[in-house]
Amino acid sequence: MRARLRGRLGLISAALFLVVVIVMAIAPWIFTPIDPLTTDTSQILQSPGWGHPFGTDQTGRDVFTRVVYGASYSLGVGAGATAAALIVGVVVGTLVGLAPRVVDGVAMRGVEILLAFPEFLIALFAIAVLGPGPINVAVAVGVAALPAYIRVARAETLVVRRSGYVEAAKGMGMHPLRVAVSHVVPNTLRPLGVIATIGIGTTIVAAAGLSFLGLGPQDPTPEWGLLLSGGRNLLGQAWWVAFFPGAMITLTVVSATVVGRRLRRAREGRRS
Amino acid sequence: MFSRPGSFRIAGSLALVVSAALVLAGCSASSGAGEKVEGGTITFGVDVDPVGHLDVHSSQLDINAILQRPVFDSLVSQTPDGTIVPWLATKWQVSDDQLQYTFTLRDDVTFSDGEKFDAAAVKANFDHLVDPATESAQASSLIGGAYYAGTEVIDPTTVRVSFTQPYAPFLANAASVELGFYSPKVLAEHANELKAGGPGISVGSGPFILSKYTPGSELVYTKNPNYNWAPEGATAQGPANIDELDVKILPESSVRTSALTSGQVDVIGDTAPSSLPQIGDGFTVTPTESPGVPYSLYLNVTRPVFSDVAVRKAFAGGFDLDAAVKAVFNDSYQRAYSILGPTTPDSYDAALEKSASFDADAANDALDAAGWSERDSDGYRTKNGERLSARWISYTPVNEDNANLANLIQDGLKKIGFEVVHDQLEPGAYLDAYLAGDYDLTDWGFLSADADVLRSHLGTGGYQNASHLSDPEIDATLASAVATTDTSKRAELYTKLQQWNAENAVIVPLYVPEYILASSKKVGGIEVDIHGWPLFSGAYVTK
Amino acid sequence: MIFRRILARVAGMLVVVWGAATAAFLVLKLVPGDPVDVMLGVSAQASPELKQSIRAELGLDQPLLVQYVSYLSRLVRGDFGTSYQLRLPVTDVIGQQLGYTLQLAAASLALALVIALAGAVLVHGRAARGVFSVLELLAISSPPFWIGLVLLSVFAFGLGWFPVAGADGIQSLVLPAMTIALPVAGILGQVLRTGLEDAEEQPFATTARARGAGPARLVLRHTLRHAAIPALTLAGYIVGSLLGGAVIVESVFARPGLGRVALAAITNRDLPVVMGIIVFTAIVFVLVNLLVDLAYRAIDPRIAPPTTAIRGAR
Amino acid sequence: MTSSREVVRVSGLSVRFGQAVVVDSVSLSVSAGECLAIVGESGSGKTLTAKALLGLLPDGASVVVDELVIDGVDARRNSERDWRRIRGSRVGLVSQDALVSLDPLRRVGAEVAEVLEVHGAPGSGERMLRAAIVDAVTGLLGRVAVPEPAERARQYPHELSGGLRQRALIASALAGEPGILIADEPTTALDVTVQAQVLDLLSRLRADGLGIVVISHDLAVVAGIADRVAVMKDGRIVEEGATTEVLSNPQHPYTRMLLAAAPRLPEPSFPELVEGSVAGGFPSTGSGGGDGVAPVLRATGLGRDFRRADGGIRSAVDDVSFTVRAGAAIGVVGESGSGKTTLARLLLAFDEPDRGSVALEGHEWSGIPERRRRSRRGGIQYISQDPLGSFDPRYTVARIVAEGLRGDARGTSPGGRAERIRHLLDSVGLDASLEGRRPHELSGGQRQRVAIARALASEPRILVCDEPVSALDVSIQATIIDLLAGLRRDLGVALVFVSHDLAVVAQLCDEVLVMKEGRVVERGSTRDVFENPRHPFTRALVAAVPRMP
Repeated sequence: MRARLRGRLGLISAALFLVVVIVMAIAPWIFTPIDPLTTDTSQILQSPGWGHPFGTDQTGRDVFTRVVYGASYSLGVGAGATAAALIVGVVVGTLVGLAPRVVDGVAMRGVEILLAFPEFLIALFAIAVLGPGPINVAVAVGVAALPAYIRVARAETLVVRRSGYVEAAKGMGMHPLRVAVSHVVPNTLRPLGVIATIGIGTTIVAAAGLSFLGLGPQDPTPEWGLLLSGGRNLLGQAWWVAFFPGAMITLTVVSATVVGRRLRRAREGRRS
Repeated sequence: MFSRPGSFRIAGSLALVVSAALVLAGCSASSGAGEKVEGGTITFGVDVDPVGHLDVHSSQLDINAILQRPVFDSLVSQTPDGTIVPWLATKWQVSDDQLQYTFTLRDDVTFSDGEKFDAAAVKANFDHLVDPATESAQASSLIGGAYYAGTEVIDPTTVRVSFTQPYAPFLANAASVELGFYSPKVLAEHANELKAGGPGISVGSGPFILSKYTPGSELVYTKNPNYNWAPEGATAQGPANIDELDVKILPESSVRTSALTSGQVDVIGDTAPSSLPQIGDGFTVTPTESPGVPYSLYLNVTRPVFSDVAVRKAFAGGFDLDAAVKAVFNDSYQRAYSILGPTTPDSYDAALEKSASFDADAANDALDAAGWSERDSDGYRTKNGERLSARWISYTPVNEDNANLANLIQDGLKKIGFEVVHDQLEPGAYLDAYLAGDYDLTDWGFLSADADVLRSHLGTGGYQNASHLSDPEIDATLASAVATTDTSKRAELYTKLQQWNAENAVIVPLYVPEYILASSKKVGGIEVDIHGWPLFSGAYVTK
Repeated sequence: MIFRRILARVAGMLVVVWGAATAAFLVLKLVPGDPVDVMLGVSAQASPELKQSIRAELGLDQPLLVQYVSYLSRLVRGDFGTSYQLRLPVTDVIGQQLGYTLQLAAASLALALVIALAGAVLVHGRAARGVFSVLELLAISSPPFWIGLVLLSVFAFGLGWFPVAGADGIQSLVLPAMTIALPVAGILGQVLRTGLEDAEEQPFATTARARGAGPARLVLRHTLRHAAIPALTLAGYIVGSLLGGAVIVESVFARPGLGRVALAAITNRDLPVVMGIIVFTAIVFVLVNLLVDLAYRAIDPRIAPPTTAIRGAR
Repeated sequence: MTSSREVVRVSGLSVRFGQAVVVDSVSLSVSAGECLAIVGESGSGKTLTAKALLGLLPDGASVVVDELVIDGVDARRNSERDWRRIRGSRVGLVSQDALVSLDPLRRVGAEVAEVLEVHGAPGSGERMLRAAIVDAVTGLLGRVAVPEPAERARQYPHELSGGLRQRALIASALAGEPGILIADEPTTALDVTVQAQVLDLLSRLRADGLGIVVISHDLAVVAGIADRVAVMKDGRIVEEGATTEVLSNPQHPYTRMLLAAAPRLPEPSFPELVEGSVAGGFPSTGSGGGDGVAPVLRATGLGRDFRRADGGIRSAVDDVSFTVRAGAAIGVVGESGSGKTTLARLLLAFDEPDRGSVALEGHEWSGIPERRRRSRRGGIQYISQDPLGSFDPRYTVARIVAEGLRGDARGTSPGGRAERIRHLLDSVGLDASLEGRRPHELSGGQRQRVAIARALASEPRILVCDEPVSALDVSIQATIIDLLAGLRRDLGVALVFVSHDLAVVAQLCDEVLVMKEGRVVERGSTRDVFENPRHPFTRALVAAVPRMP
């Protein structure tokens, strides 16, 4: 009973945190009256305190404000790239899953070749082709996530296609198109939606990683990976400049993972 | 070259003429606290891996100049006060028309692979560095670029270098490592491998021999036991004292700092000003102001926004540079007032100091007067519905201190209603924008030991003339300065140029970068040259 | 029969490598900008004639198909071309740095395995497992560069136990390896633990306990092998983490290695090196998948499971 | 029986999870050489009772017991360590399905040897040498009649047949020479002929002096082996006594209900033997509606081949012909792998035959494009063993049933549709209140009823049922069979009923096809075939069916 409450508590706080981050991304000004670019030479490297809950950076900018404003890019890339990868993945994966065996075989070889590479390296290679930049980072992490979605979408399509209920629908004389629309696609989307919730976290980390390496947005854009990178040379004297953006990424990803897992468990519980 | 926080020398790579004089036997950067020991090893932490840029004749990297100095000797040497002293050349003679330099060479010098140093070796090296196949930009411009006519062997110990026009910086440039000498055997046998470099390829006649190179990690130098041809007057004569010099590549400034404080390395270069408080008292810190053009903003006078001198001056005085420099550099670097650094030999105009100050009211008034009197919804000034906005392009990666400074400048100008859009472009995109002139301002600092550096920055068509200035009077002044070796005459001409810029605000100097060397008290005898770069031939470790 | 299977397997591996090489070739041909400009650096004001001669030398003036064929034939001979930036054969560039990255990867893998196994096998009880799973979640969710910076500031800057950078000896390996190992250990630990728990609920575990087998015997002789099967499917993901992590960790800890080479090659558009690394990675993954398959066969006598490793399981 | 030593004595055993009492004051005793059967349906607490005898209750279970003596050891205050000493050496466990009860990743020999490695030599407890263990394992496998025991010991469980696996599992339980063997549904996963052999083995072991506790849901299975039977319901033993007594004269109403629900097979007689197959002919199978009724379904020379892993061809269905007339019920029986399910799929045109053809309602049904079948599919419907899998997990009961409605019915007004759905649910005995539930919220019996309602929605002429009741408890099973029989009677729906369970077929069908390796080896009226089986395989099959006295 207690364990259940504790699990619930974790889930609730994770969901709440996600909501807060989403609001930050949409309306950062609710959280802070300050402009994220405003410098103040009299307030350099202030440690966290009343005026500046997360302290200030080398040009006296409020770290809290910058972290808040950073949510929009990180979350935007996370959600945007994941959504794009999801949509393309579902379309391609479902088509491949429904296609004749030859097409399926060839397509999956291709996807497997892509899957042979670590996601982060694919993103890096994509940057090598596209060149650095904030938009390109989003494209790169989306491309990197794509093969996994195609694969899962195809696998789910195959599972659903061979499932008892699709056979039952067929046995009732239902048209294949209607079977696809009313059974295959919705049931394929469900697990993918769950995976995507967790995938947002992966994408945020990957995008932040690229920014950290200097391949994404440039200073003074507030972006978590970049903020973190900006603080790396200050570790000895001003830990807060790097710490809070990093903590923010971690918490966001943890929250997305917790919520995603909970959704997955709900789904799997239903299945068995 | 793109590595130093203080001097962002993007355009150095675009150089036609750059002077970088080096100095041996400069000021001592360290004095050991204990008893001097024979032999031993000194470890030196640097910021950049010169991988792929190890050819002294073609490399444009500062780090290469620092790391190859122990291996390569030059004809002459320059002391920190600018005096040229004999090195591999015992004496030299300049013809009256100043078009021919005749050097008399030492006859006891050998390269570390046993080859003899002689006039043929000088010719082979100079021929190599101007050979288009070498793809040299830096060294070929140091030797005079288009002014260079050729080198001829008179006899084994006499060599003559000729020019098409008088070229005053040549002697100073001849002291640079870029005009140092490879063993002729290497040039003959390994010409294609010089850039990759390494033991057996980076072979010179210097006090140290490169014995191991692990890209990304370290370079190891062992002492040259036969070395006996140090520059005249140098404190360290004969072979080096230490047996080995280990160079560790540590790109993060915080990492370098704590590597020093934790004893992992003995000396670090390019120390970040912000980390000085961390280093503390137990260490020797040697900052050296860099000669050449300070870190500056170059306003493009061909663009509408900066074609008006009043706007330029309002721009220059519209933000609190003193506070910004202080905030970013923690009192380490000084704010710049002139387009030449105070340590640039025979040229600096100290009268300009404290001449300019931040005055928001004056800037506002000037902009109002210039017609930029309306404000838009974002608070920026407008004229005829056009926002007062300037596009600032920077070459990436932008080092952190400069990025912070840029933020402060942007934010300061925003307060007087002047928008600055800072586009940080990757090299290819930057170059496209730069060559197309599609920008209002850009930034860099330009390290040079000769004031002739201004010729490429202000002269019509100069490759570093980011301001697109074209003024016959300025061109004439620059031309007469490069054609004379009379130091007082040169100083007078360069002072005129510095004052002209102060009046016209074509270049907005921001701060004077420094090369900060920090070393442990366990080592001593390290000297620095005019750039502040360390020289290890006299260095020692203590008990 | 077996011979045919091996042949088919080798052919499959070659197809993957060929596919990666082809994809790399095609995609990098799309890279904007003239490779010769990249090669000379933005600085060089090379004459058009010089550029043309370099282009001819590199075969860049040939039709795409000719370039592709010669690229493949060179690959087959083990010639990956010459780095634009480093002026070294790509094989040398990779060869020089491979040792460092292998060292790092091996140390990370060992650490991750030890942590994951310890967490999965030794941590008992609901509360302890709960705490451990939260730690795992944190480790998985934290960006590796942040973990690296936190470890750096605590153990190197703060406590001074480990050097802050470099690649000298075991000491300098601890923090970088830990940075990569933590997230990997988190995922591996979760999969192992779930695998162990699932296996413990299987009838055969009950049977084994009914024979009087104690917990240690149960884990070592029975459930661990079962848990190893899902863990093996992570192999691809783990190797990915090791390589991807190397890019970031080598940058944070100023270590030499393939990750640094990759990053430099990408930022400098050093195409031969990028292609070399892509092909190299493909070879690594093909080999890893082969090893995983062999391991499957060694662990599970039943029908061989799918041949490709799954990743991104979180 | 009373003279023998008691090997298990339990009294007042209660097991609870939190507030829920799952085993309630159970007392039982078993002597050496005696077999006690604990019989009950799922959830009766029989398995937990068995596990309590091994100290293997799951986490969270709290146990209260007055007396717990296992093979002479008082186990009431046993720690986990104490239990470990007893398990394997004094009490052995045989559970259902050796494929998963033996560690699939270890060799059979290693599994059998484990007890010896843990406890040492039986009796002395001395550490055994490798060679001695190998010998002992071979001996044990031989004792449970595993042929070529030394070779089998080196194989993996999946490489053995189901019967051999179960024997190996028994051998592993016997290795420590325990006084008592707990057999939890030891034959449930086995084909009926193999089941008979395993039961035989257990009787032999009992005769050798082993005390055995058999847990089963099937009264018939335990009838032949158990000396005494304890019937459990809701955690309590509701009736206990000598097997013959309980079966012939049940006292408790629940026992009576169980006995009534269990389908029975008539006692066969074995007259003259007829060699060879009777397949291929086209005997009249018309019945029920008489000879004048047109066939609903006709299968002619059906064959379907699959490629084996080694590249060879296996005929899953070979030369099968039969006719189903309106309202008839045909059973298809056989052991696993006999081709029953493949046949069902061919009839449903989920799969195309390689040879032969199927005709539905007089028109060709196989070998035509799916789109030509689509509109006719409502005429033939399918009930599977796994109804849950046949439901879209997102759908409610009402929506699932609505999906089965024919096009014309779908087109009617929403009210009419709802009325029709309610009617359908009613006809399968489901309350309308279940309409809004989703499949996972239903019980097994309810799910099967929903599946039937959906099948009926298109007013089919014939239902193909593939093991529709195998996964259900016997009481539920009986109600579903009753339902199907009623539908056949009331609606005139023909049935093709595929099952491994001869008794169920005997109860429901009037004709039967016996399949073996894809071929029909015997056919005829159910009574004829089961009472006078002629083919040796049918005889073995019929003989192996456990019977109640």
